[in-house]
Amino acid sequence: MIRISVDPAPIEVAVELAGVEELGAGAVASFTGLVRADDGVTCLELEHYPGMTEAALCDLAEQAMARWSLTSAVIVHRVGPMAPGERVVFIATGAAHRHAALSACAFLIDRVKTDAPFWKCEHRGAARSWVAARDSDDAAAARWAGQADRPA
Amino acid sequence: MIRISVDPAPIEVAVELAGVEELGAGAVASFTGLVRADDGVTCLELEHYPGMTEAALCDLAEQAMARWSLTSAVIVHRVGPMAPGERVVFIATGAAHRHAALSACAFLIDRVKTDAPFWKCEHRGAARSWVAARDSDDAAAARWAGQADRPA
Amino acid sequence: MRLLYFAAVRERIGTGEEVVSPPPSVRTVADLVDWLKGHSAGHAAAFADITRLRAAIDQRFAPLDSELGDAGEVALFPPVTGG
Amino acid sequence: MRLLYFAAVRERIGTGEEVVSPPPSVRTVADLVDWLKGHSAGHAAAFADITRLRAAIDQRFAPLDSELGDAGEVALFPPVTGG
Repeated sequence: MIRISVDPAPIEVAVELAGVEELGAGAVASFTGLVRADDGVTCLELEHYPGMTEAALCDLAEQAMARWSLTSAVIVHRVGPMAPGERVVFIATGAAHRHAALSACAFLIDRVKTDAPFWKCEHRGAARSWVAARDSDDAAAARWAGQADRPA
Repeated sequence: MIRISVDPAPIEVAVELAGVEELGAGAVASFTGLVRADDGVTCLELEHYPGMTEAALCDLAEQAMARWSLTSAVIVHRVGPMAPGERVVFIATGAAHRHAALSACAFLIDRVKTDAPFWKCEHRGAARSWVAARDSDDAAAARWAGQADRPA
Repeated sequence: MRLLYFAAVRERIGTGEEVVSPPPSVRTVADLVDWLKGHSAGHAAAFADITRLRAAIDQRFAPLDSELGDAGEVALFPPVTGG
Repeated sequence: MRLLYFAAVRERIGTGEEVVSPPPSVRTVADLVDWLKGHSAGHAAAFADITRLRAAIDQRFAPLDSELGDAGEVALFPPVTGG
């Protein structure tokens, strides 16, 4: 099962996890990215490229399903404005065994950061600034270029 | 925040995740182990060593907190009888960054399998059999013996 | 050809979308960007630093030296920062 | 000395707990196991394959060649299988 959602509504992790658990996998891994509350950001705004975003996320989920023989891959990304502490992105993977689920989850969040057309704009009171891409994200995504089930 | 729970009651993942999210971490990783529904098991029974179990899990959580600078580490392990599809174990980790949360989560589930006194007994109808320990679990736990933040 | 702009590129140009008909000499994405720079001060500002520019042709990421071919939709934007 | 047994070891012996006073010649966990084998057919069966036996002294995992010292609680059990 692949589920992709790009939506301005808050992310419901319990509902998403239940969907993955229902498929009878023995192992479920998840990752939640939240708006950090510790650096003065009052609002985080997520812009995206409608159509291309969903296709890019679906392609990543398909890669993960095949590489780790997953029972399910879920990628939910919020867009629009959100407050500190709110969920920006949620990934869940189901597999028969724990290392497949955990590796696939790490792969998906690393690659969502570099392979899907989203842009973050931070508001600090009245000031707005676009977040700069980080070289460390490119390096993290590149770790997955090999065929092994986990990066070196 | 460290939270350890060893309890016969069903595991409530939404409540556990909310507790980790509340601490203002930017990244939350989780792992859920479920009773597999695909191999004829009608009931899984978990025995443990009261007192030593909680101490062993607390020690693992403390190691993870220090090694990956976590904001929180949660280990919830169910004991007693449970049905296929039910949750056996739940791990959640919170950190400022995703790789810390994901690596710590993988560390904890690998080490819970080898470093905490639990024993699984599978029921298949009227037949009962104790689950044998696996060499692959020892190997997975040993990967974390180094000081790097992720295994080779 | 339909052009889409996102994030800081969109804000500098002042619109998220426009339709253009570049001359035949515009063969690659880089050629297109160079040609667009002459359209307005906003375009010039948005495309001043080409090392900070990324592109997609028909909704697939494409290097700036990619041929446009018969592309129907070209998007120009800063490096992505989702997740 | 309080002894605790878990899982298949507990089932073969028929109890999860007993109190024993081993002689001074019993210095290590392995000595203790050897001495316990003579207590009943259940003990002998539970400890027949020492390679499948693990131990904890005062609630900490301990190799079978560990000295008992002044241990108050010794647990004997199969390799763990939680998680």
